Amino acid sequence: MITLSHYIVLGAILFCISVAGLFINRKNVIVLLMAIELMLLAVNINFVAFSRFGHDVAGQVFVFFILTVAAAESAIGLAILVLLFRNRNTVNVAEIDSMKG
Amino acid sequence: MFNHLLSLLIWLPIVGAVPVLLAGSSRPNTARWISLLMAILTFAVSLFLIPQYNATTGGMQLAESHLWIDALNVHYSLAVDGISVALILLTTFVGILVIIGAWEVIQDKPHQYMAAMLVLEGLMIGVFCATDALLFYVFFEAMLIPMFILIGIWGGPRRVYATLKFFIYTFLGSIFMLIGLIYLYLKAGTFDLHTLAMLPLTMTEQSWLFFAFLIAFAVKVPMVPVHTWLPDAHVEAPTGGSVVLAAVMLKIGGYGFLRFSLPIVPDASAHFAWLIILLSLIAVVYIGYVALVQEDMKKLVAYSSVAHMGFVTLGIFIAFMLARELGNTDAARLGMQGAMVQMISHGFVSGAMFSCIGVLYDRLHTRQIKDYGGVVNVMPWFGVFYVFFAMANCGLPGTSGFVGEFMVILASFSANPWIALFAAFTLIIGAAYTLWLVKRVLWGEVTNPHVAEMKDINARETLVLGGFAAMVLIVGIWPEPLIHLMDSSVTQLVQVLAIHKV
Amino acid sequence: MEISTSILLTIALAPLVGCLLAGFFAKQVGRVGAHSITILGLLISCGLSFYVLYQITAGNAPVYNHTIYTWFDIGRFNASIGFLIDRLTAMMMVVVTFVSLLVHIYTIGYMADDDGYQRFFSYISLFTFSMLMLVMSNNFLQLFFGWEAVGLVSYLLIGFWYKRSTATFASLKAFIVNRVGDFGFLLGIAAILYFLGTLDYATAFAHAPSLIGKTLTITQNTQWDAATVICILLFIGAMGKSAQVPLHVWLPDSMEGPTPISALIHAATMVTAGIFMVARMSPLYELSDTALSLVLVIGATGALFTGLIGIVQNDIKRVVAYSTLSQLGYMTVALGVSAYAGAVFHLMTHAFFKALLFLGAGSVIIAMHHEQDMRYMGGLRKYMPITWITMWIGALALCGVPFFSGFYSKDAIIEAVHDSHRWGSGYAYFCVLVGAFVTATYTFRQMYMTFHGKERFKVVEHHGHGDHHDDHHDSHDEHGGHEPGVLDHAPKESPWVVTLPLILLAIPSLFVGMFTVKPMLYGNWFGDAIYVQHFHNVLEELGKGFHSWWQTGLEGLTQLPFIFVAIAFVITTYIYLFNVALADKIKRALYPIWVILDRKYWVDNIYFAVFARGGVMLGRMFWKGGDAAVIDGVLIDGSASMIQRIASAMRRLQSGYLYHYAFAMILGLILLLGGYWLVGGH
Amino acid sequence: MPTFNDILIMVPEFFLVAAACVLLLADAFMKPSERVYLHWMSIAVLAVTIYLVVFKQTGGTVTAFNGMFIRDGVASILKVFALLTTILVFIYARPYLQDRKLFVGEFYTLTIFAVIGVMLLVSAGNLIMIYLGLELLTLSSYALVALNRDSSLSSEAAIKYFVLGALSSGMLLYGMSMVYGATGTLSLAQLHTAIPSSTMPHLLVFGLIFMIIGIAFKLGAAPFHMWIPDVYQGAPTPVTTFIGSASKLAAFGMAYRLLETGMGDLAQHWQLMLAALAVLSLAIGNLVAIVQTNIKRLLAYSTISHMGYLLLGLVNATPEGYSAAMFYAISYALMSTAAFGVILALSRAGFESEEIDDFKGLNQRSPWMAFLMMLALFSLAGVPPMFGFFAKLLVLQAAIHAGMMWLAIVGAVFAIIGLYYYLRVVKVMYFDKPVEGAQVRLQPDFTLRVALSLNALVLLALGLWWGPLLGWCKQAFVG
Amino acid sequence: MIDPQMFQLVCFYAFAAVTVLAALSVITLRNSVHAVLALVLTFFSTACIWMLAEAEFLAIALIVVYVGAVMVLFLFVVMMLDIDQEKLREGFVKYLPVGLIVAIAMLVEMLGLIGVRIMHAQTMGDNPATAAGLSNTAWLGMALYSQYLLPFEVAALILTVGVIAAVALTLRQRKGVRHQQASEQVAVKASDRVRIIKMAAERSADSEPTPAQESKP
Repeated sequence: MITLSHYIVLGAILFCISVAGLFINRKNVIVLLMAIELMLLAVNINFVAFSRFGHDVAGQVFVFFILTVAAAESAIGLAILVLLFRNRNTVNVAEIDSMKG
Repeated sequence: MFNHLLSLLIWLPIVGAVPVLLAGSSRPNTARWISLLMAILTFAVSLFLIPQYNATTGGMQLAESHLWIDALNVHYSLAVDGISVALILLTTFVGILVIIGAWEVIQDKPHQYMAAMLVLEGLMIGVFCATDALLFYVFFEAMLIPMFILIGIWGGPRRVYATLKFFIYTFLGSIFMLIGLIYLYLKAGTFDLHTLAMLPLTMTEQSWLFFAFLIAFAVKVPMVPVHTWLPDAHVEAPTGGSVVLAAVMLKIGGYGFLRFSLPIVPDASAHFAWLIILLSLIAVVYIGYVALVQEDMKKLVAYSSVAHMGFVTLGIFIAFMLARELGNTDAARLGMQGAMVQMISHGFVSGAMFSCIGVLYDRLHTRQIKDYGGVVNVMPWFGVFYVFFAMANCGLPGTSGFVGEFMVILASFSANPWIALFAAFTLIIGAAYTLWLVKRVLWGEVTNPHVAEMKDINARETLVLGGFAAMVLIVGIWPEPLIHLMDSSVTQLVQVLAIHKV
Repeated sequence: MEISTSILLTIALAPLVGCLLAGFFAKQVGRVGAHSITILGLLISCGLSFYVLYQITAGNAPVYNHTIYTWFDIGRFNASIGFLIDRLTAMMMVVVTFVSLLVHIYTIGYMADDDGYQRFFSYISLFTFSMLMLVMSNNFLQLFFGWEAVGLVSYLLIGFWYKRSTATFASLKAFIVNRVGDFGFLLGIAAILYFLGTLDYATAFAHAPSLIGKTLTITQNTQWDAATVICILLFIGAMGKSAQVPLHVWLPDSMEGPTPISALIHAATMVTAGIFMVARMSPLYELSDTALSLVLVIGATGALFTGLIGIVQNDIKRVVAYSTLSQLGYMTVALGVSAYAGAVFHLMTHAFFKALLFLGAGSVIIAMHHEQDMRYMGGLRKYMPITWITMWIGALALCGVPFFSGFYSKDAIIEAVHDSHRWGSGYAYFCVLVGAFVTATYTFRQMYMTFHGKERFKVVEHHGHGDHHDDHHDSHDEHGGHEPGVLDHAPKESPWVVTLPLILLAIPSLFVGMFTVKPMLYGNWFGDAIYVQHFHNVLEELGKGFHSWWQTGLEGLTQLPFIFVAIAFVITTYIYLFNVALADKIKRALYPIWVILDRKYWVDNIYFAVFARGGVMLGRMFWKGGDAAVIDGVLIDGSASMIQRIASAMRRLQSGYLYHYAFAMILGLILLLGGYWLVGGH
Repeated sequence: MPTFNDILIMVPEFFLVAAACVLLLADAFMKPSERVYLHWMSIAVLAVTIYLVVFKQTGGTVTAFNGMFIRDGVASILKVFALLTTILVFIYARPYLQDRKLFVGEFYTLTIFAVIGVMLLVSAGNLIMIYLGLELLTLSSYALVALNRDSSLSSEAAIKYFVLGALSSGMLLYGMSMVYGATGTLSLAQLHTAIPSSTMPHLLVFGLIFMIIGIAFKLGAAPFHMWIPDVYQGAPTPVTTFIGSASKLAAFGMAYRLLETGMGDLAQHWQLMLAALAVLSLAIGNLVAIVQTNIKRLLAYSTISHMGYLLLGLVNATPEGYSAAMFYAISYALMSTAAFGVILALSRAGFESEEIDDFKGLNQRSPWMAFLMMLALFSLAGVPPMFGFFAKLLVLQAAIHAGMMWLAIVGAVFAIIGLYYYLRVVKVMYFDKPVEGAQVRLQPDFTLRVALSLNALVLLALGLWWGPLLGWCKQAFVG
Repeated sequence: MIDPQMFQLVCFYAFAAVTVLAALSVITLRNSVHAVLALVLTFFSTACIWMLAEAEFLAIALIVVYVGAVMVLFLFVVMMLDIDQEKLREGFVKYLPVGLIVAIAMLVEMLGLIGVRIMHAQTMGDNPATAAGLSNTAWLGMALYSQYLLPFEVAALILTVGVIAAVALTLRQRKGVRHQQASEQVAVKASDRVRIIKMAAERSADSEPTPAQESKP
């Protein structure tokens, strides 16, 4: 029988994978964007599960909004990425360090 | 006018700074005259304090109070007692001399200099008037800004280091006091000093608060070992800055002890009086030796200031020993009164000493003692003043420098002869460093060809030095009016400090 | 008839007015104006002093004790400025103003060529004012005021020739050593205030008996007798001012000042302030045998050992200076045996003859073109007869030759010591007795070397060196260029302004003892001004054997002191008039002793090394080690630089790399989670 | 169902949305030379919105759209100051943008959208609204940061901001999901009532931790501050100004909504966490600022430290503490607009005026600007009688009142260290000689100078008379 | 017979395994295109898991919106940016241990704090939508357009901002491409087009026109 914990554990694992992706990845900014998508996915799994197991619609509504916002967010993120690439000719995370200290 | 005399005194110079600033660098003379006018006006107004203040009854008078921040129950409340009146008069008097002293000396942006001086004067008067702790704190801290600027812009080569050190040092001290004040506020629901004085506090609370106040005022006084900002600040400050710093600003430390440590945490103050007394004696002896070997005139006088201010703290805290442990309230009054007179006197004497050094500096552009020698050959009149102030600095009777030290030593002997012994050591070491300075600067043959070209003091400088000299002499020969002015206030303070809160 | 306050004020203030006028309006009043004004002031002052003395002795005026104005008034403590005029004061006033007047006059001649002419008059008038304030005071505060003020003027006058580094050094030394004394003095005053609750003489003395049995807690287990503490502390002040061992070192150096002030300040008046003070405090001192014994021993030591140094000095003024030290020792000894009147009497006679000697020496110095070394003098007698004669009078008075004023005072002291039973009086008696021999030795040596024997100077006529006079006071350095002992022209007698004071001083030096010995020493002339407890009133004992000045003088011729003087006379006469080479032989024979004396027992060197050098070293250690290294270096700049270092290290955390930033956030998350897990979670 | 009344409650927001759309359209039909009208229109729109917020609303707390929107005193005050600082940003920005060919309509519309985000965020009554308001604000901000498309620093800042911002909102959402799971509701009001009876208290705190990270990120509290320096430096200065002012007000609003309106009962948990964050922020912000040479970066670190102080107020978790924190947020917003305003006033085409050395000898060249900057800096440093001092006073008081004396002392100690770097800038302006040949021409724009002067002088004026403002802040939390 | 619940569980584990593996590949694959495709796979399997929770609308939306739009956009960008794929994965292994430790530590903490055991007791129960007599979509829609109307509007705003931002950031007037500017065309004046220059009969050497500015920055 599927229980709430199945979903939540899956969400937690996905969350940790995305987090690991954020800082293990040292080369490609696009992967960072994807890791963020993964993280939102983990959140969404949580919401869907809580909504379903708690018999409450709000969680699924929230997921709906998260999907919407995530779409807009990706658009802006990719736009920034394109800008960055135009200016720097690289998307290498290790090279984006002209501001520090 | 008399209802708002204190407000007038505070705001007159501050507001007066605006036209001075507006006169701008293009019309320096206008700026100078306006600022002089303002300073004289402020002094004139402050003279009204003498008839208006009833010295026989003592207590806080000429009070005005307006709700300032109702959400915090903070009041804009002002009042003065005899001690404040004396210090205000000192401030306004020095204010004039400083403006005159800077007349031709400050050529770079004189309007800003004068404006900063006026603002500083107003703020200092504010400190002496405030009876609300927060208001006091605001004035206390705000003072730093003009002083910071004064040292920083018109100072010597290491002015930046000095002024930063000055600002941060002082700020460091006072921020802890702020925490103490907040604590008190949370207990009492008000910043009113009188209410705070009535507030019952346990010994632990008092001890913490005592140290919070101590660090604030000890830095300001300054006491050993937090005195090292002073020599640097003095050396680098322009003459006027040094004069104000030494003459008035340091007094605020001593004044703070009276207004805060003493009434609010009397038991802790009494309990830790030994510490302050010890530090004061260290200031006298240790700093005396340090002053002896200074190679820079200003540094020497700065160190001597530290030593002299040691008498102020000594006098204040010896009163605790006398009034509490020995029940000798008369001697406590004597000591406290001595401390107060010492504050006023040091204001004149150190101000005068720094003015003298300023006179020399303006001519030779060095403060190193070794660059001088035989100055009296070319500047006899200057020599007269210099020797006179030097004598005042080493506490010669007949000058104001003697009065306070004398009284404090007398009082401290009643507390403990050993304390008096160390305190009286200033007679020797003070004479040694001051007169050795005089010997190296004034006496001897002219060896430095530049010294030979120096001109004697002009009328403006004579006016400044003469002003100081007159006060030094008057207070020295007849201190009774000054003492009478402060006596009932001091008596009340002594009564207050004898009250046990625990 | 009560003495009027205005007279007293005039006495005190007339010199001050003169001082201010001569000082601040030097250019306007000119040289003549300066000396006229100040001398006028002094004349008024001196005249009125004589009047006061007359009123108080003959006119039976009551003791004047009034406050002029209140200085401070705090609770039961108050201090004021006021005058106490009794016989002691009146006598001192006369001595001070009279000697001062003469010195003023003398100065006209002595300082004739000096640039600082007006300044000098201003100073000495100021001194007179200060000294009058000191002696006329009716309270400790004013006493201290005068005490320090004369110190100031002394400082200014020793360093009068401020271009000379030796002079400025001497002035500094004098002031600081005096300050050491004042340090004790001030504490003494504090102790009086503490124990007696007043600064007023009359009240204090009235309450003095209450001191008996009172103690001062020094440490937990140590209690000191109150009166002893007070008296010793006050005496420390006297030691400074009256140049008692071990605070005597400033006085010989003070001879760097112009000779008139050596006479006035460092012989006649200021240095005796300590003696005066102790005499004035006699009601207190009488309460402490311990303190008096200390006074006695110190005085005796000074009387003998500083006198010994005088024997080896070649500088004419220094001989007199050491003699002053020695004589001050005598006075102190007198105080120590409770013979206050004897001390004051000697003070007075000494004032005259020592001022005379100094002024005489000054006259010689003028003649010698500011050469002070006696080795280049000799045979001056024929050039300057008035100086010669008057100085001999002074010298004989100093030696205590019967019938001279010094005899009466000094003999009384020696007798008093002899009769005293105080602890230390045996030692003191030995000292003063030997001291009489020593005194005679150096005095006659000085007289012979100066006025008798061969001329040891050469006169070389120079021309066209008119400027020489203008800076001739820069003696040592300036004369370094000249051959020592070479004069431009023959020495000649000084002008009348110089010789007149000599004569006027010679008169009292010769006669004052005869006429005043009876009342002052034995006649209880001082009345209540001096208080001696009956059981050690040695003078009273001596007084029983006193009949007349004549008889005493005759008796003196047969007594031990005079015998010593006579021996000394014989020896010195032989050596310096007939066998000068013997002096050198003796010197070689007793070389170690000569070195000790020549080096003044190394006291100066030790002081300089320990206190001056040591102080500077200590200061430097405190400064560099304490302030600069520890407080500023470690605490202030150290913490600042530490913060800077931490900041620099921390800024490296901001690496610029996104993954580090993300990692920081994750780390924060982990820590928050972990923290909660540990604290509140499970 | 929503009624007309719901719309009435939200009139300012709706007005602003409508106006933003109008501006957007108008921009499309405007010649570049006419864009200055857009500028004035934007300012007018914001001014009208302030008017609507202040005058067209009844007092008290009301909700709209089924509790999605809360209008109360807190929200109104924050909105007013957010709008006000935005107006200032617009005024300060124009010459800067014109000089750099950045004077485009998008700047105005995006900023106004961001302000709408701020307004929604501070009025949010539901976790969804918080998320959406936050995203509206941050998405606009990302774009604004990257607005200078040809600047490599700008795009670097934008990507850093974006990635970290997304990460933080991911965490915030994760926390929200947990809180939702523990209570079964997204409404803040219901959350408040549900929390005490929750069957999964640990899950709640777990979610709370993630949400705090979201808040801390938005505030810029350490260790979630890493974006601040780079974004402040890289973004066009007007955008930095906006992020440093209105955005911080929003962050405070968000913190208040989440922590108090929603999770007030968990205060005992979040107090300690906030205290830890506060200490870390104070330390990092004040220490690292010392070694900065770029003034924008310096102000960035100063922001971090200021957020530490703001947290001292929040730590108190009583109306008094919140009012202190809000007071602090407002004071900080005004101070930072003034400081950045001076930077903007001194910059010109090809010269950013963002190195500290660019301020050398400013007092010689432009005493008035130097004076204004000094006012701002002393206020930031918390020196009386400047406004910033009283803000610090209040938060220190709040911390002490909360029984965290140690925290107040830490705050005090770091205030001293902080003082140093502000003074360093004053020192450069007043005590150093101007660099040879460095002719700083002031922006001649009159409105800028007037607005900037007013802004800086207000820091002094409010320092002398800050009672009413504090009164409003207190009332907002009590009423 | 297969227990439907058991079957669901098996399905869940299968999809979950695919999800996790795909997610891991997203962050580990060298090739960005492969990573995007792995992400697509993650979304797919997650959608299936949502299906198991009877959240049909969101499952479909996830595929339509994410796989259909967002991921395509990602792919587009990845393809558009000419990235040197080989360089991009260097040094990956070096940081892997640290990353793993941190990630695992975090997972342990999270799972520890979440309280998996309590949740384990919670079963799915009835579908709330069905209980309300509605399909999942209708159930969601009812809430969205009534209770959550305001957020819905705000979401629209956010999308607008997304558009504006994307356009503002990436749209650029390329050089050499001619555009019509309607506003400029309307506002044109004769003087802009034709300039009448008075010329002297002779021209001196110094009145030579300065060369026009080459290019705008």
